[in-house]
Amino acid sequence: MVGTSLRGSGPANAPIDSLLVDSSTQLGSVRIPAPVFTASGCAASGQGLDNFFDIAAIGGIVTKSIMLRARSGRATPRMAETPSGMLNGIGLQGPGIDDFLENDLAWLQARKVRTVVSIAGNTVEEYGRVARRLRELDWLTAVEVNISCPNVESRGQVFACDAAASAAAITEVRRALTSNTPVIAKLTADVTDIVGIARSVIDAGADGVAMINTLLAMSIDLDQMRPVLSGGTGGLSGPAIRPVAVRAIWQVHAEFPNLPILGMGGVRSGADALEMILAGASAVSVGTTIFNDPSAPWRIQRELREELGKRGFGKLTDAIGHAHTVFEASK
Amino acid sequence: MVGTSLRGSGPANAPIDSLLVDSSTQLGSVRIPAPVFTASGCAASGQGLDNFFDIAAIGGIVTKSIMLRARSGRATPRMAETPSGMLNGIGLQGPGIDDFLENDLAWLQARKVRTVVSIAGNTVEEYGRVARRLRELDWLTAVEVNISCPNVESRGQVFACDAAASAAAITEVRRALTSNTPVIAKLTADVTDIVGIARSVIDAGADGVAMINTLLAMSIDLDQMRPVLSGGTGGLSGPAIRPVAVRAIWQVHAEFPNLPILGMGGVRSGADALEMILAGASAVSVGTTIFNDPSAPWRIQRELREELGKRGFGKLTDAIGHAHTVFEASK
Amino acid sequence: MNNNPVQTIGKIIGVRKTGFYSVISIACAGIAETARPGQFVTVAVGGENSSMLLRRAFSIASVDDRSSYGGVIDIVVSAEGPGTRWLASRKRDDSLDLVGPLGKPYPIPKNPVATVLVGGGYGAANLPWLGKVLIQRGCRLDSIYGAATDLKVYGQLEARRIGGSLTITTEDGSLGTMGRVTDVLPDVMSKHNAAVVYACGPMPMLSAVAQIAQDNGAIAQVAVEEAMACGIGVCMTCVLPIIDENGITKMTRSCISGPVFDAAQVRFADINKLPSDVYGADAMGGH
Amino acid sequence: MNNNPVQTIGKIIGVRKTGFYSVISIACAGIAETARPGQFVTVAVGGENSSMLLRRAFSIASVDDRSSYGGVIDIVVSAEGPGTRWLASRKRDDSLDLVGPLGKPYPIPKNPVATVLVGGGYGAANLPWLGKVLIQRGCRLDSIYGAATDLKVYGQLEARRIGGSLTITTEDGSLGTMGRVTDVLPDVMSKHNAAVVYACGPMPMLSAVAQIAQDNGAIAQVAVEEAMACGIGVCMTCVLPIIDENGITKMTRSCISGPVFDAAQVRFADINKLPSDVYGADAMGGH
Ligand SMILES: Cc1cc2nc3c(=O)[nH]c(=O)nc-3n(C[C@H](O)[C@H](O)[C@H](O)COP(=O)(O)OP(=O)(O)OC[C@H]3O[C@@H](n4cnc5c(N)ncnc54)[C@H](O)[C@@H]3O)c2cc1C
Ligand SMILES: Cc1cc2nc3c(=O)[nH]c(=O)nc-3n(C[C@H](O)[C@H](O)[C@H](O)COP(=O)(O)OP(=O)(O)OC[C@H]3O[C@@H](n4cnc5c(N)ncnc54)[C@H](O)[C@@H]3O)c2cc1C
Ligand SMILES: Cc1cc2nc3c(=O)[nH]c(=O)nc-3n(C[C@H](O)[C@H](O)[C@H](O)COP(=O)(O)O)c2cc1C
Ligand SMILES: Cc1cc2nc3c(=O)[nH]c(=O)nc-3n(C[C@H](O)[C@H](O)[C@H](O)COP(=O)(O)O)c2cc1C
Ligand code: FES
Ligand code: FES
Repeated sequence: MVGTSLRGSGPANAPIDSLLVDSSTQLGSVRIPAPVFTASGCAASGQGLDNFFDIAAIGGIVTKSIMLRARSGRATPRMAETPSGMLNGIGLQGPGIDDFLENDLAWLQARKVRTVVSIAGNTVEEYGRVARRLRELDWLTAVEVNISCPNVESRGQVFACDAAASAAAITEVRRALTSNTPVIAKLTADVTDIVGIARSVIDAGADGVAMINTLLAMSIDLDQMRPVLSGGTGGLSGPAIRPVAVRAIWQVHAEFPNLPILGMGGVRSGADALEMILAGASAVSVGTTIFNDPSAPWRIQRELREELGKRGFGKLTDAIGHAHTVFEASK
Repeated sequence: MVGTSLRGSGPANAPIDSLLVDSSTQLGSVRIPAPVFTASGCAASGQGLDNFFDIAAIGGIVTKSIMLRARSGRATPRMAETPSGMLNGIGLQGPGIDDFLENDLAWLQARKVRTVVSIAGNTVEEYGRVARRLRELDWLTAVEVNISCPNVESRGQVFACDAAASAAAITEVRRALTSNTPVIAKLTADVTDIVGIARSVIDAGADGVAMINTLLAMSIDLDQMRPVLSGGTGGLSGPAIRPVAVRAIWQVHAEFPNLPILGMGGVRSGADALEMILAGASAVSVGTTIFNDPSAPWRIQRELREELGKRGFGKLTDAIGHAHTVFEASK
Repeated sequence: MNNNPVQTIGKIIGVRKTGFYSVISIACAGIAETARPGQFVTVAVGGENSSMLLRRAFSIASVDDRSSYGGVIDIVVSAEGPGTRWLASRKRDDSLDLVGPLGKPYPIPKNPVATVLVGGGYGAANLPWLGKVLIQRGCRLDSIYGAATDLKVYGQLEARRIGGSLTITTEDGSLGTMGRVTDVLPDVMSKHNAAVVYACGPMPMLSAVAQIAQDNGAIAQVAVEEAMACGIGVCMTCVLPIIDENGITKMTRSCISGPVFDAAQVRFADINKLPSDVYGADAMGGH
Repeated sequence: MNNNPVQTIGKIIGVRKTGFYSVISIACAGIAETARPGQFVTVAVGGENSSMLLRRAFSIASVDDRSSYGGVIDIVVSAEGPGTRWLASRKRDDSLDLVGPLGKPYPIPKNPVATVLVGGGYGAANLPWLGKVLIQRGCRLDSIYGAATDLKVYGQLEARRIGGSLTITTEDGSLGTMGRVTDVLPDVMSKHNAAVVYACGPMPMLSAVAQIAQDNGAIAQVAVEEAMACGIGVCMTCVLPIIDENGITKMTRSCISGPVFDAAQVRFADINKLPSDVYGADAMGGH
């Protein structure tokens, strides 16, 4: 195994005061002053977190995936705790795009919060229709496309599980938006070949990818002797899945070293965030950890700067994918 | 949500003394007196555990996957701890089938331990060659086929990730063994459609399936700034992945209700074992938990009997897949 | 948000057993000062390397904002599962990571009307404090606390300290009247013509209380207990079908719009269901 | 297995700090009675709902099988990561889930030869006990314990109690000779013509000790420390390239064939590598 000596070839070795670390990052052409986002569905539209830290001071809020129409979401129970993780089956409860624009998005704009709007659809066309409602909003940081939705035109097969369907949704969204708005495709690791899915969305015009979404999973209520979640299966998130997320980021970065990756899945500390950045992420999103610690995005952002500084990284961007360099050199 | 009242339609409601619970099970045509096995690779060939409990008193030992030739395994480090899980990259270290027959298997037979031999191969032909060496051993409980191996004839694509390759390996093994020896195909959840893979191995002659194998994952060493495991990626196991395993068992049982399923992935207690049985497993294997608690297979077997008794199940086999019945009735 | 919750590291200044429950007193700046009856806190459980990620919710049973420790709150913990067992085994001087005060408090009547408090098990935890406030407002107070068995009845002592009548029920008859709180509720209500019933306890109890209150022309304010992942309104796990002012039923977050609801707004029969007339249910075809 | 380990719930009867380390004394039936120097125990960490699944390994520092508590063992814990920090914060009367004794002990010379003990940091934990056994066998004993700095030198007191000479080294010169244990080893060895060197500490130290022993025609017995998932020979994570009696290098489990090895068998330069001449390396093309 390779010792730290190899680091001489990378960034400087000497520790740097964390206050001097430049932790701004790039998502494609867009410069982001801070590297930690909230994960979609884990911060609603940010209001609930503003009590705990200044939500304008993190990378940004990624809003809960919004669809064309208002959705009630699923019946309860909607969640279960699992070892170092949780399972959810919310069913994309939300007010629909119009109400969202009028209320949530207006609030975020007024509050001057960097905002990534996550959108979803039941059909390719619906992705396009939702995206078009965002076309004029040039203040948005990006649009994240949640393609982990059942495609009603394809017997409920999840878009993100099929390269062609993923590409179709992204093409439609890309077309609906101006080129000023970066499009980030959100991938699931519930596939045989995540690199193949990444390739298809890049070809379709995605400016970056976000990963990973929750893993399809289930818990059974041993008293009721039926699945805990009303819908049966749900999505597994939290630190339990972090090693799967790191692997997915690693594989996609290995294939597409210049692709901006928004890494997520179980980030709980600055060290976890650094792990994803070394694997190839340009920024990270924090989801489930918020439920454990509502101040987490802010705390993790501070810890990440410290972790970078300790390792002599003066700039976050120097650390992106750095583990690949070290690993290659050790072969 | 459905209350316990619905259970009236299933087994008796009144609790039963755990000593009176019949926890024998069936793996296809084979009756197994006890329902808990060790998971392949987590008990070597059983010797190390015999200090902690009577290894002849559990369902059986599933031996570490054996290949044709002796294998050194990978360089170290070979493991990392992760939240409620661990990552391993052993690389199927083993003595090769001949040495294994002469030493490990002879010991197991002399010790009168129910034994499932796990086999692996680099090519379809190699699966057949290893299986043929087991053909005369009619005392074996079953042969488990670890198809989570890179297929050297298909650019290293893992057999279990491809329906046709999986089927080819199982066909070869089925042909190599007599019909007295059940063939269990071990599936991975690292696929888009595990039901499709299950179908292909059933069609190829598998008598049952074991699932799930570890999830492909990675941890990064933040001091060395490279993957912890010498091989980069490795396999994630332990309670962290249990919800994924339960989901996989659920899906496959829903499609093939009569298919014997050996459930595994993070089983740590009798309650966890029951969860898999309610989802559709006929028996369970305990892997990573052994490292935490070497007496676990024995303990879990006892706890499972208690959990069954508490819920009024006089026979384990009545509980197999029971959560499907309750769930359907609630719709 | 209807208030400004804080996240803070509290210090346990005392743990005492009362029957089946553990009452934990926690010095925690910023919570006791603004909390009102009906609000709750969430607590991180299991320590630094816990496999349990989700915070556990507990009613604020009482506050003391003039203690020598600074603000102090009491919570009443029923050790049922791994998280509550961990909490119940904490000791004096241990630290706890708290968020609160959360949720909407019980509304207090403007006029001094007759009120009844109904508590099931540890649901009674937040009622004595509420009772104190009601009495300060000049309300007539009758309390009914019940449980399956005597050890699970909370609040006897606390209720007596506050005043008003107290009726205890246990299902096994081991203490007070044998039966359920709802068996005695109609009589207690009619005796002083109660205008408001406040209830906290299991959902079936709340549902029955709601019905009785309605039958008696009274208002019921119920504090519900839904599984909550975040407690701060960001996750959407804790919803209930609640009828809004326009008569539309919405899946409403009980952590920020509750936990206290006017019982008339709660569709008890439809909890854990998705009736087709719920706002947005028609869009749920896909998933 | 070369012995019969047991799994048992031990009870902590004392925790004491010594410099950077915590010495934990544990009453645990079935381990103290059969353990010998060089063997180790594994401990489950983090309690009932821990996210840490893997047991942590610790040398048995000493045993007392005639204490009033029944068998007692001492372990010396260096709090480095989450598991060891948890352990170091345990208190008297806490329980610990233990497995042991595990591994092969240090081989004891049949004849009373001159021996040297070399310990790096907490690696010195198991050496005083070994020294006691060697002195009982009539061996000449010289001990060298070192660390980066004074607080990390373990065993000063214990070594003095046992007898023989003691040399301390610290890299920063804060205690004893400034430098490393291997700086003073050649002199110590030659003074009494040492026949066997026993060493425990970081791998680079063991490698250097092995070289010095070889240069001086002595045998070195080294206790290695590889990351172990199971500690009982069932998982294959803890392997080292070890040369067997036929000159063939095999990936050998350090938990059951070690942790003590004859240093001449250990291919130090090839640790964390897979040299092509290792038995079975040729079959590793696939994966
Ligand atoms: C607003 C509110 C106030 C509460 N007040 C009190 C109180 O004063 N005293 C008290 O003892 N308990 C109270 N509870 C219930 C308490 O939060 C649960 O008993 C506790 O979360 C169970 O955790 P566990 O680890 O013991 O059980 P587990 O079953 O292991 O919990 C697993 C998951 O399910 C959730 N969960 C399980 N049971 C409940 C439940 N009954 N209600 C809500 N979530 C649950 C947990 O929060 C956790 O996320 C309150 C709950 C809510 C929502
Ligand atoms: C045979 C043997 C004897 C040991 N004797 C002692 C002793 O007497 N005193 C003492 O303080 N320590 C001893 N150690 C090292 C001790 O086991 C590790 O320091 C400890 O496992 C680290 O756990 P952690 O949770 O603090 O660190 P983490 O880094 O969180 O551990 C994560 C994982 O890596 C493994 N690991 C990390 N560091 C080491 C290490 N240095 N050696 C082996 N595994 C490691 C852990 O076991 C765990 O599985 C011994 C190790 C072995 C193998
Ligand atoms: C309660 C909950 C709701 C979620 N809702 C969404 C969503 O609406 N859209 C989306 O793309 N991902 C959603 N996710 C997935 C997260 O954004 C994230 O990808 C995943 O949880 C992994 O990150 P984490 O482990 O940090 O939570 C949700 C996750 C949780 C736990
Ligand atoms: C150290 C280790 C080695 C393993 N080796 C094998 C193997 O040789 N063959 C195999 O089919 N599965 C192997 N597995 C996978 C397990 O058999 C099991 O499928 C997986 O670990 C999930 O179960 P668990 O969470 O109970 O460990 C191994 C797992 C571990 C942790
Ligand atoms: S608990 Fe998260 S929204 Fe209510
Ligand atoms: S630690 Fe498992 S074989 Fe050595």
